[in-house]
Amino acid sequence: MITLTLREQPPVPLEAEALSPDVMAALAHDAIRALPVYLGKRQQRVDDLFEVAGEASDELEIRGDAAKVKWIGRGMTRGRISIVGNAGMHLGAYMKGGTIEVSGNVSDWLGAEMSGGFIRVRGNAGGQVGAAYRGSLSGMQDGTILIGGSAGLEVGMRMKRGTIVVGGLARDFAGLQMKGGTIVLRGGAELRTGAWMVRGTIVSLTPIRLLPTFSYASTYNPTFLRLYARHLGTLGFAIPHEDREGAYRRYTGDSAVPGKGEILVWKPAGA
Amino acid sequence: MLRITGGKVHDPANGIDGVVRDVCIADGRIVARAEGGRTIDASGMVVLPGGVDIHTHVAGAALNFARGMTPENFRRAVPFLRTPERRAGLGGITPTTFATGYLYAGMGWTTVNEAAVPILSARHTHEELRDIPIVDKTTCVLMANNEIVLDLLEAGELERAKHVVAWLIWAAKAYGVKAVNPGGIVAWKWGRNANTLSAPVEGYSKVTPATIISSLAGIIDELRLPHPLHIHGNNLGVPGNVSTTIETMKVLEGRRAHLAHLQFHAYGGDDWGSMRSEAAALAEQFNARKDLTADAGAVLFGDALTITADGPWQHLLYQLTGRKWGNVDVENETGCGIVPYVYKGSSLVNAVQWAAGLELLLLVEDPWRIFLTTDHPNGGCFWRYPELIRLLMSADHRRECLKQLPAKALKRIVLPELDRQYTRSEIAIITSAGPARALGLPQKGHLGVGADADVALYDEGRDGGLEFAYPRYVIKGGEIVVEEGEIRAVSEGREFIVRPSFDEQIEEYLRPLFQKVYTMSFDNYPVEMERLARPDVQACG
Amino acid sequence: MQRGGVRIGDSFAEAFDMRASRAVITARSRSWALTAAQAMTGFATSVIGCKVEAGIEAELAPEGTPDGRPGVSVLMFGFDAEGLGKRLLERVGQTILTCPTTACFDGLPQGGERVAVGGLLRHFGDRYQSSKRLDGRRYWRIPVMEGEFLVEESFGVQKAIGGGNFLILAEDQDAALGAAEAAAGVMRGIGGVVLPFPGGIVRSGSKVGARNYKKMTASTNDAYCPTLRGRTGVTTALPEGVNSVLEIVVDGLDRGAIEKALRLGIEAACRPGVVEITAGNYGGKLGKHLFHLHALLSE
Amino acid sequence: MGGKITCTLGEVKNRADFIVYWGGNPAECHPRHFTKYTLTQKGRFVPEGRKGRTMVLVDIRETPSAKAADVFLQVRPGADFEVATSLRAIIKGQPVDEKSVAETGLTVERLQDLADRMKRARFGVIFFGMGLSMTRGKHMNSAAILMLAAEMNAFTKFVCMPMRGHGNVTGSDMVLRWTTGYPFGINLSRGYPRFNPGEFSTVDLLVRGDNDAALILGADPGATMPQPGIDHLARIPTIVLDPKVTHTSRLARVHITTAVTGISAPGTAYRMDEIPLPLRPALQSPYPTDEEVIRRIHRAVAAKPAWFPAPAARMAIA
Repeated sequence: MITLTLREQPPVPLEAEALSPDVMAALAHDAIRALPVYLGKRQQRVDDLFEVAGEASDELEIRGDAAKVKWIGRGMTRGRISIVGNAGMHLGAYMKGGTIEVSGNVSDWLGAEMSGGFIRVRGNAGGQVGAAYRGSLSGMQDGTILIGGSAGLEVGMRMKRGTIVVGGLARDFAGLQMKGGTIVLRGGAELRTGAWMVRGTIVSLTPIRLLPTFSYASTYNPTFLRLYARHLGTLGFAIPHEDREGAYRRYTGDSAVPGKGEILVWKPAGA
Repeated sequence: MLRITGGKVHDPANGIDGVVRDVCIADGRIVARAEGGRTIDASGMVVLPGGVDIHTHVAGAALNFARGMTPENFRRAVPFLRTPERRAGLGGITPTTFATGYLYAGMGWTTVNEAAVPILSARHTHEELRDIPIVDKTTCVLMANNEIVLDLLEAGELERAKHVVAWLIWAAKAYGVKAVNPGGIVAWKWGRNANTLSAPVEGYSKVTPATIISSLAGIIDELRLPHPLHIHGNNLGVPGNVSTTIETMKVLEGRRAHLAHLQFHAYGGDDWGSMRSEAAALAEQFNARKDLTADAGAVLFGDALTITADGPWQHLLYQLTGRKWGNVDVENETGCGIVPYVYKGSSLVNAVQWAAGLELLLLVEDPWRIFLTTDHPNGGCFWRYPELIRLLMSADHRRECLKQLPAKALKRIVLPELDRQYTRSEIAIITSAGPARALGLPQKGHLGVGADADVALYDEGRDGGLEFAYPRYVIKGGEIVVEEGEIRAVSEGREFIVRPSFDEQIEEYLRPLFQKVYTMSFDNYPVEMERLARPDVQACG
Repeated sequence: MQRGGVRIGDSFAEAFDMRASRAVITARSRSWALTAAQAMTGFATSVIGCKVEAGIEAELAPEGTPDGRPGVSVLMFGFDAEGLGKRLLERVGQTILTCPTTACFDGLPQGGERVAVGGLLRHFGDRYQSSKRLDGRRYWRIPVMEGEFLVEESFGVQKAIGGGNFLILAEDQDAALGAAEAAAGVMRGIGGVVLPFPGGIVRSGSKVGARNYKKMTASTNDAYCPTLRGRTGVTTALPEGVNSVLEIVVDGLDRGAIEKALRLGIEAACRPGVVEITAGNYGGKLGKHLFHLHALLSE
Repeated sequence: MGGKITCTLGEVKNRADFIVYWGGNPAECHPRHFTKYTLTQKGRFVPEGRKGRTMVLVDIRETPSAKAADVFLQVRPGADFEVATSLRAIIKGQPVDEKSVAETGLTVERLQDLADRMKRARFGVIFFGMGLSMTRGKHMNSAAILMLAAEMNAFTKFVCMPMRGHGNVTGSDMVLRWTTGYPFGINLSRGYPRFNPGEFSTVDLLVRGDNDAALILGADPGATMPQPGIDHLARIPTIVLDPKVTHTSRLARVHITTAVTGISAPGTAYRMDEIPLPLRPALQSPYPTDEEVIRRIHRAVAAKPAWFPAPAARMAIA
């Protein structure tokens, strides 16, 4: 395993796309130390900012408060990054495979435009989780993002496939212009959830405010959700799905598009 | 002083076809002999006059609008990092101004014609052109939907129209006149279009697209502009539009004209399902019309961005693609639509378009009358010209590409039967000598004594037909700007403009009219000379 | 060879290459899953007359199914993937889609070839259907009056073997049926095989072609019909004292499963009143797979 | 999927018979708008002037502009996105939920009426103001109006235009677009332009404290920025170029007084419709122009050891 320990939080953002198994897996210790990172406009070496241990491994561990370190795991296709602490913007952006685990919080654009792989964040995430970058036609194409805590604006914006689970509260525009895939909001969301969605599924386990352009269809427990419940259950996220517990109110929209997306809002039995 | 020695020179304008001879340069021009100074050993290289792009969109309000609309394209674009010589920028589908200069020069092109300038924002266009380094520029102003001009045509006041057109050209500090979808944009301002050349334009009783075309072409000839009327005909991109194109050619009988991006006007069929290439029929008609020139507007598969003053067409395209759509209508003058587009080899329509462009280039017999363009960025990006050249020079390569097309498409095109292969000198004609002549720039497109010293040197027979992709040397105005394929020096380009004669009194006619229909004061309308970088006024007639 | 006082004929069962798919049917309750499975595997005794052979492989506990509901796994056998795909589509469409609360999943995700099922059935959704992709598998949600029918996009197909069998030659009908039921009972519990015939038992063994009707491709196996003993032209295969014969036919996903089924089945069938247990074959000329009873039992 | 359908102001003057002001108060913020371009002007195809035009005002409170309007729709604060999105559905004959429409302060009937009027228009225009782009939902509120205008073109001619704030905002937007490809929120630290609003836009940069110096030109963030951003400006070396002393100059290390562009300095200003106007100075100024100061700073910086990015600074294109 390769371990990078950030000596101190950099004064300005550090751009470090070299922090990825694809880059490091084949490198000897000295080569890893010499990899370029960008502190503002200055090019520096990894070992200017990190204590480096280990070499040539698919396993990368990053320690210290990396809240200002951007682009970790950019476009990674393999291996595993575990971050003990926080991570900055664009963590796992364009990711194609492999695993990223974060014990703390992450900033915006987590897993933006990723097409595969698995990301788990124990703490909170910023905005644009799994989203499309400005102007792009689609956000995440596949893969899984699990967030234990809350998430910011535009979760899953323009996502096409894949699964995003937010444990806490998501802010406005979750599932904005969504084209497919599944977003599970265990803690609900603020406003404009599913705005302009074309296809895809948003599941909310707590009541949410809906746009006028979503209309109520029916109340039931969709069979497909049982597959997700089983899948996510093994990852530590329970999703209710038994009739005795309650059922989901199904809303379709966004009729402004017009889209055939769905928002499933959990209604506990007797509630 | 500079001497290029040992290279095979292709200078078709002077009848030189692959002869090894010296090219001498002094004070930015080609000279008979140069004593002392630097010598470039060009043995193993071919020497051509710098490329001239007769129809491209590299600057102006519309293009800048498109840039703002498509950050996703820039994210995927080749970045230009700041160096001691170069400024930072981005390439891609609508390159930034500095990158545009580097990309053209880096390919061996040294003169470009920005083909669509609204007069109202001409000041802006010149600001951008000033920031496009190295290459020389010309511009065409949009006139075929100018309501002041159309009103005069409606009233039959041709003489006054002539003075207005001349005044407008000078006000815009332009070089030529472009007619886009004549009458169609006026109609588009009411959400309609002009599909029939002989039918009155929306809001007019007499003026038809045909009268607009013939009158403007006539006026341009009378004003004796170096470049004839530059026409983007009606019904661009629509299946079956070849009849409109042929009718347009009839309307132009007896007048000079340049037909822009002919490929987009060469379709048969009644709808997208039955669309086919009519390039053969069109080329046959065109071959007989020695007074016309055209550029191909060829299509290459991949990302593009359709950006044209043809508003209605853009709305249709937006409805077809369901993607982004930008539109800017310019008061009294023109409009512009922008829709990002991807040409797919698997699409029947796109396959036909791809073939039609090549068919025109191969079936028009006189290379001096058809020029290499992609109507950048509409059919593809200008920096992909080398791919196009390869397709023209190798029938085998074309056959390879044809294999990728849907079988259905092969029934709609004639490309598979065409064996013609362009020679290097013919390439020099359609990329330089021809367009220079059509633009009326005697100092461009050749290597004769007195010509501007714009020269491109390529390794002979470099990697599989792509020999024109990476020049070893590019000389612009006598200065070596590209050396060993790298931008070494960045010079400023000139802007060619014309000042056709007009009766100064015409301003008295225009001033009151202006206050009525414009929102800009008359005195702010004309572009001041000092706005231009190194202006160079060309003579008329 | 003897087993529990029953003679084991020195013969072999002759079986054929087939293709198989496995459908996992789940429902709100065990009984609805079974109802659907029975309907799906009905009229599927022999490829000759039913175009497909099918049977219930096993009942599945909720924790063993993709959606955590009670389920039943069904095996279907055909001669090729294409034909099997057609039959699957017909049967899932007519017997699962229509049956309350059910869902239908691919039970052979590793299957080499794949045939579209949900991918075609979705058209029943008339563009109101939608799909979900999870863990690399795609599912279709087809709106129905009761709610939604969930069916997997495509099903795996693998090589399989059909026509493993043995014959129970007994003193009387009671003994034959008792032995056959005992055999079918144990064989049903074995994974990877099904017994396509009613109750898993066949009474009408057949021979290839016919002696007297030229058009018949198969006709009664006269050599094993007790009533034809001594009839001119019939050379009986039955020893003295045999008055009733029943056959067990087994299709399976691989040779191992069929061997196991045959062995346990035969052992269970070796009961008083059974004279001999032997197997049906065509002299080894037709089928690729031969199961020699002695070899089976001496393992 | 985004984009923008617009025109120059003369098109509005000459053709618009249906004018919507949304989230703006032109009567007070753009007083000449009515008279010069939109409402009272006699246009080429609207010879009767005001009589020939219908004006609708959509806003959260009844401003003086409401008096000028034929129709005033009062929207609950923060409900613009809901209203515009509902309209997008209604013009297409799609269903909307009566109860949640009611939460916007309007009714389905009123929205249906607006939609019908919009469709009857010959040439419609929507001007949208800061009230939209600066409130909750920000760029999405503007996007909703842009989409609405674009989609209206399936029925009749429709355009829209943002009412930018004061100063030459559009000008900087235009120049940045042709030099870097992006309108704002640009980062050049890797040696080439990169764009990401929210990451590189000034307010976000300052609030997060991501920059270690600031050069402020033609703006007074010290007056408008959220407090954390202001504190950061005070913390780092901040240089302000401005004709007058601003809130920002007070917390800056350096203030350089410059000539007022347009009055004593020449230049180009872009209108909200992206049309450039030449600025012709009427007066002399004792102070240098912004351009002169920037050129001098640039010369001084160029004299120092140059910084050039290594080719490796180019991020792999994903």
